[in-house]
Amino acid sequence: MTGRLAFDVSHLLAGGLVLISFMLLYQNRLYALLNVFALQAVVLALSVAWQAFVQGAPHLYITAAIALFFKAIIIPVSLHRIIARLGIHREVDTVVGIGPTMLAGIALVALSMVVMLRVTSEADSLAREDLAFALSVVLLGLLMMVTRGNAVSQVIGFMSLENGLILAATGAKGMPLVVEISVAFSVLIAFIVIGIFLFRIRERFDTVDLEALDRLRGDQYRGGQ
Amino acid sequence: MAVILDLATQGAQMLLVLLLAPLLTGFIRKLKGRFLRRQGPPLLQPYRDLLRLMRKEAVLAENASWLFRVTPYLVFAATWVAAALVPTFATGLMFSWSADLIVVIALLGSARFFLALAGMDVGTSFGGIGSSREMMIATLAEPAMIMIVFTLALLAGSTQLSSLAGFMLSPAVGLRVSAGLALIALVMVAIAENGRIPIDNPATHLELTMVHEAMLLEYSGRHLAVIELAAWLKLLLYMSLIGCVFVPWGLAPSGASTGEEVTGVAAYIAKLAASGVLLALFETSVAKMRIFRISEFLGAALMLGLLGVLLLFVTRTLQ
Amino acid sequence: MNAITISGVTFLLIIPVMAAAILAVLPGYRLSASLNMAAAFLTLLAALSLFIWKPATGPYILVDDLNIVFVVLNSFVGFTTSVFSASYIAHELETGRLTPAHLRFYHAMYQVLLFAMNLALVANNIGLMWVAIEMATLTTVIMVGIYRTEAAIEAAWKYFILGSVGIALALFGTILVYMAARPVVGEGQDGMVWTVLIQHVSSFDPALLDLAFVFLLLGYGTKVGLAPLHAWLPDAHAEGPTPISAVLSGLLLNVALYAVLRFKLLLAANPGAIAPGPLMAAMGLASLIFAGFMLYRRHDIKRLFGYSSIEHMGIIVFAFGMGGPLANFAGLLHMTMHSLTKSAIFFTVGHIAQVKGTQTIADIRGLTVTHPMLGWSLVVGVIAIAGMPPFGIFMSEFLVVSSTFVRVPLLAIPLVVGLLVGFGALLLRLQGLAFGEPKGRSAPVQASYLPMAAHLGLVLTAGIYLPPPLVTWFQHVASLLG
Amino acid sequence: MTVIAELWCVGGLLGIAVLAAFIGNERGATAALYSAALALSLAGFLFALHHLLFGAAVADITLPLGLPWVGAHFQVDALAAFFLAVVNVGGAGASLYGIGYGRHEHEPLRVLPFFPAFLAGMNLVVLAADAFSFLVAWEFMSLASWALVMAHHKEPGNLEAGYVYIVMASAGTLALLLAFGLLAGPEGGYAFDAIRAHKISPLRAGLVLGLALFGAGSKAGLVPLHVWLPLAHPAAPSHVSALMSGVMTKVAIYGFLRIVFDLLAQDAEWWWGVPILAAGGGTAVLGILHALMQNDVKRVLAYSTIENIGVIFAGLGLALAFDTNGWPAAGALALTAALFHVLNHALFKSILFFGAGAVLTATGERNMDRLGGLIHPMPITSFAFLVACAAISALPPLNGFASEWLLFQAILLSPGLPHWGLKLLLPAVGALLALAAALAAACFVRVFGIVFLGRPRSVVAERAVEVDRWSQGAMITLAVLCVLAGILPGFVIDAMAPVVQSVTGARMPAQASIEWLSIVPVAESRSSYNGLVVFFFIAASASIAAYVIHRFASGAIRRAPAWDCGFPEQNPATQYTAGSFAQPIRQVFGTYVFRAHERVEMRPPGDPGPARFEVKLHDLAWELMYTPIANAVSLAATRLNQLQFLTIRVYLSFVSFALVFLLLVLALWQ
Repeated sequence: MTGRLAFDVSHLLAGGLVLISFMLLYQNRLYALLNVFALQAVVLALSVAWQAFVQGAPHLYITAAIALFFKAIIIPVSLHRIIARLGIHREVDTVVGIGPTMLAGIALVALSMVVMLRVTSEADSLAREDLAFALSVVLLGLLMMVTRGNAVSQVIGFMSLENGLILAATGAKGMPLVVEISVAFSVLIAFIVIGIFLFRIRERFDTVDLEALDRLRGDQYRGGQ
Repeated sequence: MAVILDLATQGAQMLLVLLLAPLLTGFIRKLKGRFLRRQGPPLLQPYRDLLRLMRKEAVLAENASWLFRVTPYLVFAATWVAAALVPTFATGLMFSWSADLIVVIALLGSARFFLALAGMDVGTSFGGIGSSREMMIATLAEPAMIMIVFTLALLAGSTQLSSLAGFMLSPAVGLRVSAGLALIALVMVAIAENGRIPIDNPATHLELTMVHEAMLLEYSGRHLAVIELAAWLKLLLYMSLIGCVFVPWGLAPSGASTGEEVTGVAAYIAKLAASGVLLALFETSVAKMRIFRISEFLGAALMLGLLGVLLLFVTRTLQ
Repeated sequence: MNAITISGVTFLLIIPVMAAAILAVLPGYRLSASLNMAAAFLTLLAALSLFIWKPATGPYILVDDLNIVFVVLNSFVGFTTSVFSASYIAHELETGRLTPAHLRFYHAMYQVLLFAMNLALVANNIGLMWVAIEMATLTTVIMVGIYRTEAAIEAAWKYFILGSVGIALALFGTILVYMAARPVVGEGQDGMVWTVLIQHVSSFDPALLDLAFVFLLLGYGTKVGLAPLHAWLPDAHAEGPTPISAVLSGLLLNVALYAVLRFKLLLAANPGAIAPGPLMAAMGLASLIFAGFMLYRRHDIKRLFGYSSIEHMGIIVFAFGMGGPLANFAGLLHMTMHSLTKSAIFFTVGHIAQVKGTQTIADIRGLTVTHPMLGWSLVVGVIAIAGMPPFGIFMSEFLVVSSTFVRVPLLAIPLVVGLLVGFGALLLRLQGLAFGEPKGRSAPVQASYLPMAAHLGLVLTAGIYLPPPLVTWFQHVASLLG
Repeated sequence: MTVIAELWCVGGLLGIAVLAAFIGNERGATAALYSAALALSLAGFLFALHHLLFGAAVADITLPLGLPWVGAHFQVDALAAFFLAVVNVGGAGASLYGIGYGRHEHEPLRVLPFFPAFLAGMNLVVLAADAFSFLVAWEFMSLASWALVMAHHKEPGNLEAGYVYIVMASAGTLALLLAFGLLAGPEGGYAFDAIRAHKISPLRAGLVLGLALFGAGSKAGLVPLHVWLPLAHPAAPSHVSALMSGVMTKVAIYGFLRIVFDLLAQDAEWWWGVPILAAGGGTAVLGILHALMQNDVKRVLAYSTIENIGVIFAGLGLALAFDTNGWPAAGALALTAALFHVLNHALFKSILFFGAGAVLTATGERNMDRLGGLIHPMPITSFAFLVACAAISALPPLNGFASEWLLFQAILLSPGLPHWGLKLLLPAVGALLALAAALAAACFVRVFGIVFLGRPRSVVAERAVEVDRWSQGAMITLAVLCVLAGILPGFVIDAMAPVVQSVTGARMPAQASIEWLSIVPVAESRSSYNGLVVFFFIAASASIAAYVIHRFASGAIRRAPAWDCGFPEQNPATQYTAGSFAQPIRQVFGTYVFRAHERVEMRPPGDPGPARFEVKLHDLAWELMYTPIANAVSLAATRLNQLQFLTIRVYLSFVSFALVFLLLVLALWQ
């Protein structure tokens, strides 16, 4: 009976994450995007906590905590600040339109389902479903990084990708090092956010500032052949 | 004893060609004169020319090098040896094996090589003209000649002139298209090689048309004499070549009696006379062609030669 | 957790950490540089000690024939590079491109990097390996950006972002491996211990393994610099300090490659899983040809050799993808030789860029006239890297090409074309750099020729004579790789 | 044990190379080093000769080098011995020449270390008996020669020359590598013995033939793979050019022989001769035609090398055709001819390049149109050069003629072949060879006539002086060898008999025993040639004529200004130039072969300005083959290069596309 319940709840939460990823894709205003991401972080925290409870693995609570405080609060707030400071204008510049992005997202989810279905069910169904969702979240995060133009939304894409990872990690019953990994990732993300702030990366990842654009990425001087 | 005799015959042949060459030229000149309704020079004029030139002192251009002085003798020697190797009145001479048709051609080639160099030695524009044109002609004449050799050699299974002649005498030959083609080609090459009309006019010194003479411009006295003699020898050589290969009748076989050899000599002289007449007729009846038509003329010869070879395969494999 | 008993490995890991700690606080460049060298040297000794004194395999530490190759190579190049960097950094200090503060940081990071790479290599736990590789990546990111020029920062940033995504993918793959293992080996620890995995892998769920491998290949492949995941590599090589370019090309790529190989082994041992070979061969070939063409339009000398690293990684991955005793042997040999040669080239290039004051190829000509030593060692290095005898790379290319042509003739044609294209480009640039009327500054240079001489000497010797123990060992590893 | 001795020589040469890197700049180092190289080459030559003449057993040795599980096999069999002899005689000549010529080198360190290394490399190629060592030596040879080509890297054009050379070389090496890969099989039996034992399918054998033809042909200079040769050979110092043209191309031919006639022997098919013959004939004619069009002496020589390579390949093709159609005796004749020509070309081409080098040191000029009249200041050089010219133009009684004659004799055996194609092909090839020979004569009349005869066309030519004794010695020695090989061909043929025997399984009848020392390919009734007698006759009749005339007629000489048909012209510019000499031939062949077009620009009457005349020649090989390839590569490079300038987002999208693609593969893969 608990098994049943456990399954349903974690299933629900995982599904929630995928849904929120879609919501992320749907947003076209940065602040809204931040809020949605915070929401995703919260849901992730819940699901991790649930896993900790179900698996009776207390150390997962740490991960949950990290997710909650770091991702749901600190990061969104600081990003909020950065947007204000650097005067990044508030729209998400979508390289690919929202509609096509959604379609692509659905295709990706379908793909991850298909791939997962090939997994024989001896890996218990819970893990399997979780994995399917996690993979979807990862792919959607990637999709977001690829289709969204400006730095902040790309960071958020990366973070939701990473949420997928945490989901998978926690879903994998008894997996060691999960905490360390989540910590490591938080560090990574911190780096990214700091980087954005430090290097005044306004619009896109690959310009530090505008006139730099020409000289960068090397090899643009006309040399002798 | 036999060796002595062989040596004698060999020597006899060498002397014979040497003696006959001027006569042949004189004969042709005379005939041409006659055909042109002229008196024509006396028959023995070439000998007189030779002697006169021999007695004169040789004038050398200031910057003529040793090569210039050596060349005449080299040319003469090469030509003479070549001429000596072609069976005239008898096959199976002592040294006939020491060389074959290809060598004969190559010897003439070396004669030409040095003559062309001598033409460039003094560094006059005419010498250059002569050498360059001569070599151009040679580049076409030589392959044609080699093709002819192929035809004959494939026919007779040998490049050895004696055995060639021997084969031609044998009944096995019969009438062959390729042999005919080879003959035509050979005649054309011979005309070109000896600088006769229509390729070149040995009698002219009109600068822009001359080829062979242009190389000799700077020569005089004994050098000129030797070179002239070599040229006459060459003409004789080609005629005796045609004779020994295509009309080998009367050739004394190896180890023949003196009687046969005498008849051989007679037949040989008859052949020379005949071909001389033909040549004179031909030369009087055609006009000289422009220098760059020569390539077409010789190209035709080359094609004929090749055609001869190929046809040869057809007929051979058919029979 | 009886894992870490005192052994060579302990020193291998402890020395760099301690050195890093000291260097972080140590002022004064001379002292720190020499300490850096000393530490690297001790690490090398520790690595060598592993031959005689092989530690027991624990849940975290594994030293087997496969990784000992990498460990020793790693520490060796680490040491020689530290020697080179001593003289290089001195010059940077003079020209003021680096401040003493940077320098402390630099040396500390250098040791951390060595530590991370060693850890990644000796890790028996795939999670630990992942953490170590991430650490190595972050360190190099920082080092690449150390000059603080826009170009450097952008390069670092590009490297950072692409690297992070790669890391994420690799982690997902790792998790999948654990998932696949769990039903068989049970929960916890063991599910990530490679030695345990390899024992039971045959009964894992193939589909999960396939999925895992895809992620791992892309994740770690990003670090290896395989096309189309290569984008960070040339810039990182071009903009960072040259010792770091040398370490990147010589070592970090190898470490990532090592990770890929480990998982290839796993897959190969599972009957149901897809054969990883074709996948790797295809990517390798793609990288080779792509890089070969990219070499032509390079104007920055360090970026040029960065692309050449991509090309060679392509060859190596292709070789391992082909598999079989010959190709695997060739792959290992090629990897070793490439590390030595490429780092030697970067040593040379570093000094060249310093004396000429530019990295623009067009501004450097006639080196053999102005700086004979540098010029000729560049010539030798490039000839070696271009795969000409009597250098070691020729041997590996010989084996790869000939064995491929017999087995899959059609694959050999693009391979040969790629090799030729790359060769043409390298020689074209080399002739411009080394010969012709001299151009650019011709000031004398105080360079340390020892490291490059050592490397090139080794490469030359290997091309002519491979010592039997090395051979048997390579062959054994090759047979492990299947 | 020959092989060990030879290996010691190679080791010695390498030692010299290393030594040279250190002491190269010392005074007297040049002479010392070249003398050492000379000694070692001579030693190598003698060992090889000994092996060849006294039919020593096949010597074999395996060193623990190279591919570990194969080892480095070295072997000296008859074939190897012959080529060792050729290589070392060339090497000795070049070293001897170098003793004097090397003094004029400005940067000795760019030549001295690489020269012995080059020699060592060529020796090693011939010694190697396993695929790996062979290729290492092969590429080492290329590398050393490349370094020598780059010796004068500041001269315009040399960089390009070196680049084209090294790229072509490595393309060839890769081709050979593939060939060996097929031969060795998947287990990697790279030793030649293993390869011989390993039978492969006809298709693969054909493939190997093609690859060998490409690999060895590109090094030897077969058209259309020849383009690097006329660039690289002239660029090197002259004694190196001599080595590259005279010897290295022969090493390439050795490689071809080794692969096709030895390793592949049991897989050969009847048609294999055809492509080789075609390539050979075409190469011969095109090569010499190009040579006729050049004005740079060394370039002319390089192109003429291409011609001779064509001749040799034709001989090889002939031999293969006879062999594979079950007529080893004829094959032996053809192969003998080819090998004989290999030796001859090594000899006279070396002399020619030495001569060119001598002219270069005397005048600093390679352009024929600025030379002339050098026969007066440089008698020795010009004499040796003349001998070489006569030899390479296949004039009796010199060695060039002997080999060509044998070749023609072999062609004349063609009716015996069973196959139609071959029957008809051979005479055509014969025609091509004859054409090539005639053109060669024209070409070398041109070279000698323009460079050494006539009046000096420039001040430098007037000021020229004879070169040093060492160089003269080298040239004269080789010239003497040319003459000897020409008038006593029988001995050479007998010396080559074991080689031919080992390769074709048959041999020509022993020649030394024939009376009067003449040579008889098949039967005396068929054909025979006696260089000695011809030589004797010519000498005799010439001297008799000279004697008689001087004795009985006038021997008087008067020097006078040139007659020149009545209006002599003092300005040497009125002489025929290289270009004008070649003009008739260009008229005849140019339009087809070079797409030549001439443009004459006459001033209007009364305008004193000079008229202009220019000729445009095209090397079709470049235009049809290489330019397109180069364009394709450059296009691809430019297109792909755009990938360097994208944004991180796009790079990320690459990653994700790769991921999605692979996932799709997984999803769809069964």
